[in-house]
Amino acid sequence: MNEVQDLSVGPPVELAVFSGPLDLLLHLIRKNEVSIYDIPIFAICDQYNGHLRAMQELDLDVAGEFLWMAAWLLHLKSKMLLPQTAAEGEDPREELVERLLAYRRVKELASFLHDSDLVRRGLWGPAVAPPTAGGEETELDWEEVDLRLLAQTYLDVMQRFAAAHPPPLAVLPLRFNVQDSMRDLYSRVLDEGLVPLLRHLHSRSDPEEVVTMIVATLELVRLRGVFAEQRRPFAEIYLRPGDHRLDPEELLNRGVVNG
Amino acid sequence: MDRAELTAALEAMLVTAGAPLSAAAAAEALGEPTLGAAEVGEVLEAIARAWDREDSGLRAEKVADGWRCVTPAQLDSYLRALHGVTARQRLSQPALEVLAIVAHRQPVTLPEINFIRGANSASVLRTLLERRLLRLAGRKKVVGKPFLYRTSKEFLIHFGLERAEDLPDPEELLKEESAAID
Amino acid sequence: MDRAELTAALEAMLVTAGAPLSAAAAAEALGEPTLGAAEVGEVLEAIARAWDREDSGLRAEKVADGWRCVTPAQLDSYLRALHGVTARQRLSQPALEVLAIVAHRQPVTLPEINFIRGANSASVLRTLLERRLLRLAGRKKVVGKPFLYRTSKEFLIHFGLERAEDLPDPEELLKEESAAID
Repeated sequence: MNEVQDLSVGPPVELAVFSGPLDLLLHLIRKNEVSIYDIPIFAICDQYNGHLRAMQELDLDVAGEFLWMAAWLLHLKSKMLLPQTAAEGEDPREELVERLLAYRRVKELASFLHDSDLVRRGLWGPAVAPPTAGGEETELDWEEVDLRLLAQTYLDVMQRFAAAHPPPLAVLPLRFNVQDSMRDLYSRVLDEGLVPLLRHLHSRSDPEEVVTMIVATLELVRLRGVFAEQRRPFAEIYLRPGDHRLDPEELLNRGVVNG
Repeated sequence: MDRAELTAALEAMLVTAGAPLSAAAAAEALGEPTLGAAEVGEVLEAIARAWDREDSGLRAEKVADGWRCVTPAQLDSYLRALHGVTARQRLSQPALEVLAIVAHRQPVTLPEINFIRGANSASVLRTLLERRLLRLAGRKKVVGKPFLYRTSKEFLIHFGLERAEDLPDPEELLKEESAAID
Repeated sequence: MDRAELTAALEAMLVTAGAPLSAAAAAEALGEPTLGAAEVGEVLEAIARAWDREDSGLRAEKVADGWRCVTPAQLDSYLRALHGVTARQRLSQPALEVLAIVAHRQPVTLPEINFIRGANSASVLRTLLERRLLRLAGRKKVVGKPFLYRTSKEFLIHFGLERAEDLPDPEELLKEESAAID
């Protein structure tokens, strides 16, 4: 076991075993052989912070609760510095002492449970099958069914339900097709010479139709059947006839012509 | 290891084995170089003779691959009766599932429960009604007017709740505990 | 039914029960109007005394309002060798502390546990719930309706207690400890 005074030399290896800041404080009080009712806050606060530093150096994950206790100890330290007036009378350490005493009782009971656990985990129950056993479903002790098991069971059932009923794939028939849209657009461009694309798109309320028209435009541009022009950003996009005359077959097959 | 401890260890092995215990396996587990399968086999036979009394609830019977611990056949009726008694205080997995569905979706009808579970739950539902964990709560205004089911007062008392609305959302209950780890 | 058959039947019930056997359930299963829970309890106690011999591999202990059949602790190493069990997961120090707090102050909420330990106990609590040593016991009637926790039947069985109140008083433990030092 390390002495608390040895902290400057190196961090004690037992650091990781403290289950919380109260546990660490109790350890320091025992090591210093001081009374829990009369804790030398100055010395204990310094040693506590020394432990924290050592824990950080060891890269142990110093939880927030350890830092919170450090802040409390600092607060107590500052309070102890103030001259005590007779009217106040209260010892600023009182709450800390009470919490340490309560925690010490917990540790005591935990240590009893530890010893009991050590012995009792060596007990084995018999595995003699009763005559009625075999092929029966597991049953639960109703007394032991709690909200958590109920919630877990519900989630399991719903998960099983979802697995047995996968959502249907939404394969809707296409209401617009690119070929038709290409043919319409192309003939319009040939007829009108200049077609304002954005105005056309805005006049359509069906998003599916808009998407179809955009794809059709891109196809026509790719095939050089039309050219698209935009003078400046966000301005209207004008379509005009391109340098390649598309025949109906090319339009139908999106440029792929046999032979 | 003296004879008393050896007997105790072999008895413990017999009752916890769950399958026939061979003298060789027992000897190996004892780990005493001086105790071979033959010696262990003799002690097992002695145990079988000692158990074969009128006031004993255990028998050791020799089967092909070792010794098996069983209860005497003439006690079967008591053991079956015991199973029936304890079954009353227990809840089957299907019953727990129906209870969970009603608790978290109430009010709910039998067809809805059947649909979710993918199994007929009529008899389970009846048992839960008899045990007063569920109650009838009117009829649903759809074709056939099926009965609606809700959890009972006794259900709430068991789970320490005042109202059915206090039932935690199952996802949140299991999430909350892990989320609180900060 | 004579005494010998009664003893045999109760022994058989003990080794096949799978959970603590209450004298009332055993009496009901025997189905003899003249045999009440008190008489059956006496015979169960006699069986416990009879099994408590050096050369016996069985013990009967009173836990969680019933009798449970187990093997003596000192035979653990042989049984582990036979069943091929190497190491068992131990309960961590934080887990033991949370168990101690719940056992002593139940029903209790997570914020209360955190306050007493001075450390966040959410993940420990979750592990103990999963191991069925603790159970959710409703919600506290305060703002936020936090969940309440209690020790489970499994806790009583594991620690060999009839009731959670049978745990020693921590103050007494402290006194004993300081007395031992003097």
